Amino acid sequence: MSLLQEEREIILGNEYVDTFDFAEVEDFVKNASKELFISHHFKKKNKMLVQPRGGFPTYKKQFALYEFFVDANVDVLPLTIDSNTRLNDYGTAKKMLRLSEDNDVDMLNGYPLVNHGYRTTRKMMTHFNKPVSLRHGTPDARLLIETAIASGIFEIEGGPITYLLPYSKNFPLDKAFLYWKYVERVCANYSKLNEPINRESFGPLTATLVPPCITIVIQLLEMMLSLEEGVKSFSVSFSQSGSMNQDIVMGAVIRKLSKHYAAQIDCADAAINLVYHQWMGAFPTNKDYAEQLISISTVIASMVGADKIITKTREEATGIPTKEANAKTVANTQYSLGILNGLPNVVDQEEEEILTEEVHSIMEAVFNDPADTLWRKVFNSIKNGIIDVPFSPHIINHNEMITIRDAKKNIRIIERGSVPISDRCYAYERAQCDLTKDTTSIVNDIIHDIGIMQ
Amino acid sequence: MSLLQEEREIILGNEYVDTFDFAEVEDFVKNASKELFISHHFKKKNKMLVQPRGGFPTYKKQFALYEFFVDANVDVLPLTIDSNTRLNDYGTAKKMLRLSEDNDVDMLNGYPLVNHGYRTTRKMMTHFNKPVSLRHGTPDARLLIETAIASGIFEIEGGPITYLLPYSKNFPLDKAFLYWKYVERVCANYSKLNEPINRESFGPLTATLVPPCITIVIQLLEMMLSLEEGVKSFSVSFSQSGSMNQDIVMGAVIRKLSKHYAAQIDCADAAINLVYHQWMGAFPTNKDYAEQLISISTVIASMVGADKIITKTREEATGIPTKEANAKTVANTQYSLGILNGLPNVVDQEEEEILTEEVHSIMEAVFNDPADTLWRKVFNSIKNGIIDVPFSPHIINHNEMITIRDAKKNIRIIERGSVPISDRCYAYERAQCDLTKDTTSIVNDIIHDIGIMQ
Amino acid sequence: MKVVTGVVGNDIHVVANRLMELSLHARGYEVFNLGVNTYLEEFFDAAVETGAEILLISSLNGEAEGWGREVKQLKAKYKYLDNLVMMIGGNLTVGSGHAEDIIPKYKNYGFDLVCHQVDLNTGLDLLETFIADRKITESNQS
Amino acid sequence: MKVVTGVVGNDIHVVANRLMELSLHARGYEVFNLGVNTYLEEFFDAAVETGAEILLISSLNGEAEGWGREVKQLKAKYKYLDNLVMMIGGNLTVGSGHAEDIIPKYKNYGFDLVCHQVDLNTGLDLLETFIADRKITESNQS
Ligand code: B12
Ligand code: B12
Repeated sequence: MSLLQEEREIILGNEYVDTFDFAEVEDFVKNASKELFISHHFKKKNKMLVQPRGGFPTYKKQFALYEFFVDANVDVLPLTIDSNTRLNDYGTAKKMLRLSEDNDVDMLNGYPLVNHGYRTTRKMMTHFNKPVSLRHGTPDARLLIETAIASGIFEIEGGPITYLLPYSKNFPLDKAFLYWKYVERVCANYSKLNEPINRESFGPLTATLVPPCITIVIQLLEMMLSLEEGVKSFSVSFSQSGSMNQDIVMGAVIRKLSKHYAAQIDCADAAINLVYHQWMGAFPTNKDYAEQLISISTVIASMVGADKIITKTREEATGIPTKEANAKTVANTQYSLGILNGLPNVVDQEEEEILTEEVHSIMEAVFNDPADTLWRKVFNSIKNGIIDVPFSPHIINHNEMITIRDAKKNIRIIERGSVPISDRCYAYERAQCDLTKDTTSIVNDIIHDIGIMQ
Repeated sequence: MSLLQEEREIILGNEYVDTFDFAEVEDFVKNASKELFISHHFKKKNKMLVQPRGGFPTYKKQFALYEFFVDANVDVLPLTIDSNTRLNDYGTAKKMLRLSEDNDVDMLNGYPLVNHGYRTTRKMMTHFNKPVSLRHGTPDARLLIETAIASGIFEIEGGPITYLLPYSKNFPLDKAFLYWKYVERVCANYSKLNEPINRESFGPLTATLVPPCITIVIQLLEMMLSLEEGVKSFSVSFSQSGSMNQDIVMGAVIRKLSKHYAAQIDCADAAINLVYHQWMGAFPTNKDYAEQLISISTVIASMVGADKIITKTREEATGIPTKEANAKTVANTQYSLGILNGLPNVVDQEEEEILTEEVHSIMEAVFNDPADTLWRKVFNSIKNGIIDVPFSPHIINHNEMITIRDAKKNIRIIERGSVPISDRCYAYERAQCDLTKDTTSIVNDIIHDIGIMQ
Repeated sequence: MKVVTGVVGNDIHVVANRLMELSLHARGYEVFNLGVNTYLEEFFDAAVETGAEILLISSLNGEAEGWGREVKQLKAKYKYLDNLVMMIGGNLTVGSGHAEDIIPKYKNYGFDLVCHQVDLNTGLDLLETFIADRKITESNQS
Repeated sequence: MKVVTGVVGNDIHVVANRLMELSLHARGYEVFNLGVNTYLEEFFDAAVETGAEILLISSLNGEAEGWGREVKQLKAKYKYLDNLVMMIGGNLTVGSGHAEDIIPKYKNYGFDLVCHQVDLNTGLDLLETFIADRKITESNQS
């Protein structure tokens, strides 16, 4: 038995798992309907796929949510996991699930997948026969992903960096890399049986003034760590930045460079998709304005030429959205995509060139780290600030880089910290901003820029 | 006394006018607040001006509508005139106004300006102290415009072609030219006293599959007819076509050519503004979808770089909008304009070149007409089909031109009728479409294309 | 079958009218389209002149409510129109109204079929069912 | 004046917390920011260690409702905290709630000032008024 299989058996021997039948699951995946695989839809569809967000504790409520989404003509269903499960606290999740079922009130902020188990969950997934995307935020997602795939969920979001730096203060980063290595391998193995399992990185990060070069570097690195393990279908992603042009440039560069770096590790055969998140930062509390913001996100996603869009709702600023509000966004987004025609092809060569150079510089610095494996190089690069994510709450993050918006609302780097972008690029970034202002006004600008869509 | 002044005195001696005090009106215009002049706002503003549509019969209701608009942060107030006044039937308008006032029910589909009179209406206009735009659709607007300017309304929409071909079946076109000549002269004369009165042409026409070259030619001709008479501030306009790229191209070409043709008649000193109408064709009955359409219009207006946008409401398909719905669009549009940043500069040289050539060809044919004055040349050109407006209900219109949408939803000419576009341009237009289909499918395509936003 | 159609009153919304002509042709009717801006007399005159069995009126800008009141009185002046099928469609009120209120009102004005904000083809399907039903009733009665 | 601040529980929404630090500094406070992911004990420990007069807690992801219940009991274990001004703000419930329901609940948990979905600066203005009022009351009583 392989080492991986030994580890799998330990993981799946968990007391909260009701005997995991490896052979049966393999068989299920082998014969599963192609419709369940988002990788299959990416191949054959000629329109942007629309995916909302959403997870409720009970089977019944999740089922009802899916019915709403299907009525709204959804392309990809979401399964958002509750925060206890994310922290591997299946005991609390079990207790809260029971309370939710008995009292018809939501005691969890998502679907406790491990407690429901794959035998139950699979019924829902095969019933709707649509691709499902797993949204969690878990550093140790080993058991969760095994359960997801056994349930018929063939897209897994996340990664060791993107699910850690924005979501955690103390979880050890090196452990996260190892746990995700397991996930990649499991996905890679199952991918051999039918259509590939799709992995997706979480590009929005903290959704707050993250400069394009940092987003792209992290997308590329998580892609490489995944393809290295044999994954054959991967989605890079990012969220609306606040400047239409910056989004278009980011889309062009990430599309080009993901092909480039995939080829560099001999993985040019993998399918790389581009996912765009509607505005992920602070939302306006006025719900009508929130809808404007959401429609504009859709227009930009079309200009970017994304393969999938992940939606928000008019209730984002207030709290967890109702299923009605959630489904409404899906229907609206589909309608908008239908009437968005004659989109111009926009190319901004100067911006593309600067951004490409920045990404290459950082990637090179990562590769030049003396460690033996890619994940260790990346770990060291985060630790020593070569990669620095603004507004990350994690203790390992440097927080030395400072970004503000220029007059056109592009995110620009005004303090590079230890991030090794060239002097030329650094000068270009700073030249776009008015730095003659005093510190107080710059701080006020930053405060304003955070809430740019309010 | 000049001939014009003689004519004015006859017009204003109308039994429905309560003694028109020429000297007092002149004095009022001379000393009027700059804020009332949209031409002044065009000069100083650095954002797109937002203007809704709307008119109610009674003073009270119109006042209440304006209060809503001001709360929603409007830039330009509309005054839409009822259809009796448009047909110069002031008697019926008077009766219906009395009924509306007495029974608190709307018996008119707009504000009967002549019956209210300038002394009353001016109170409202100076109270709000915002620029007001007169929207009517009247072929003989002489009395209406005199009353409007005396009331403090310093933007006048319309023109002999754009307020006739889409709005009338039988009204004589030659008379319309002469009545509008009067309007232009009155506007020109008042323009000497303070900031200029702004004239605006109605570019949407029938809002149904009108090809860009026809729209632009008509805009340019109405502009020239106006500038010829001494008008110093003019707005050309067009409405969302259904293809983002076609709108951007149209904006670029109309901006360039309006300067060109203004200079050709030695009127380069006049200010030319660009106005964009949110989708003017058939609206979706689903009000949420209508809102998506409206937001997308706003994005496109920003890409086009319009100086003013005229809005629609979520209730367009159902009937005349409530003041709440109307104000909501204004607030939403203002919010959207605020968050639309980093807009790319799009240039499509090939399309611009084709469209420019088409416009020049038609303009040249108009100028080559042997008649002695521009208005007679234009009259003849409409009569003999050199200018042909699809879906015009007017008997003089040729209705020989046939347009459909190509795969990107650009409006293309597949039958040019007597419109003298060159063989090269005609071939280009047709080459974008699939004309191998049988007639039934092409007719079905046209039916579908009319309701493209549904 | 012969059909007279057009848009009533001062209404100049011509698009549906153009489609109407196409659809009626496609369904095999002989069409006399009077276009937009057509007054009631003109409709009835045309029905008499052509010997049409069906009169299809459109109204989009809300005017029909005003004209509707005069239908019965005017039609009574004509001979030979007793069997004319009378149908109206479009936006049948100013502002937004409800079909429940609008349909009885127009039936009272003398219309056999009333389609407020109903799609053209749905409306024409209704018309065909109506005509088929009437034929059966007539043959039963004879 | 000394202020201890941070985000309670497993909540990692850090943006408001960074702004909080800036705003408090700008208003002249001496700030001890514990950052996100801070448990109740850590807050009270810090208040004791620093001798802070004010404790400002943020919660964004809805967790506060769970933690709030333990505040009174826990605080009772500490000496010297009787005069500590206790304030909480952010999103104080899971899903969307109404301030009328939320404020009394949190007052009951032992908070002097409760700001559900209230802007930072508005909240800090309230705090200053509260402190000024308390000073007047105290000097009147002495
Ligand atoms: C395009 C348009 C215009 C163009 C018209 C160009 C032209 N000459 O045709 C312009 C800009 C010139 C215009 C002018 C005006 N318009 Co207009 N216009 C529209 C708009 C946006 C689309 C109409 C259209 O072409 N639809 C496409 C066709 C295919 O659909 P349709 O007309 O709805 O017809 C369908 C059905 O009704 C049905 N149908 C129609 N007839 C019949 C008959 C039968 C028997 C059956 C079964 C079915 C049927 O079949 C069609 C296909 O399904 C509508 C709003 C909307 N619907 O989105 C307003 C609208 C019709 N207009 C309106 C108004 C008020 C006007 C104006 C009076 C004033 C103004 N605000 O400018 C002037 C009219 C002047 C006049 N004398 O009539 C109002 C009417 C309000 C009401 N009924 O309460 C509307 C609803 C807009 C609004 N919300 O205010 N308009
Ligand atoms: C950005 C964001 C994220 C980023 C956070 C990055 C980071 N590390 O900071 C990411 C994407 C990682 C994220 C993750 C999650 N998020 Co989040 N997130 C947001 C979002 C969009 C903006 C938050 C923000 O930065 N606002 C900007 C700051 C400046 O504003 P603020 O935080 O609202 O604070 C203002 C006021 O509240 C006030 N204030 C704050 N504290 C205090 C204290 C006092 C004393 C006073 C007076 C005032 C005050 O001052 C600030 C300025 O006015 C909000 C929704 C929104 N508001 O638009 C959701 C939101 C807060 N998140 C939510 C949730 C549920 C989560 C997740 C649990 C699950 C998920 N769906 O992914 C995880 C959280 C994991 C965890 N353990 O907490 C929910 C909370 C729901 C609820 N309360 O019912 C929200 C409301 C979204 C939603 N509608 O579902 N999120």
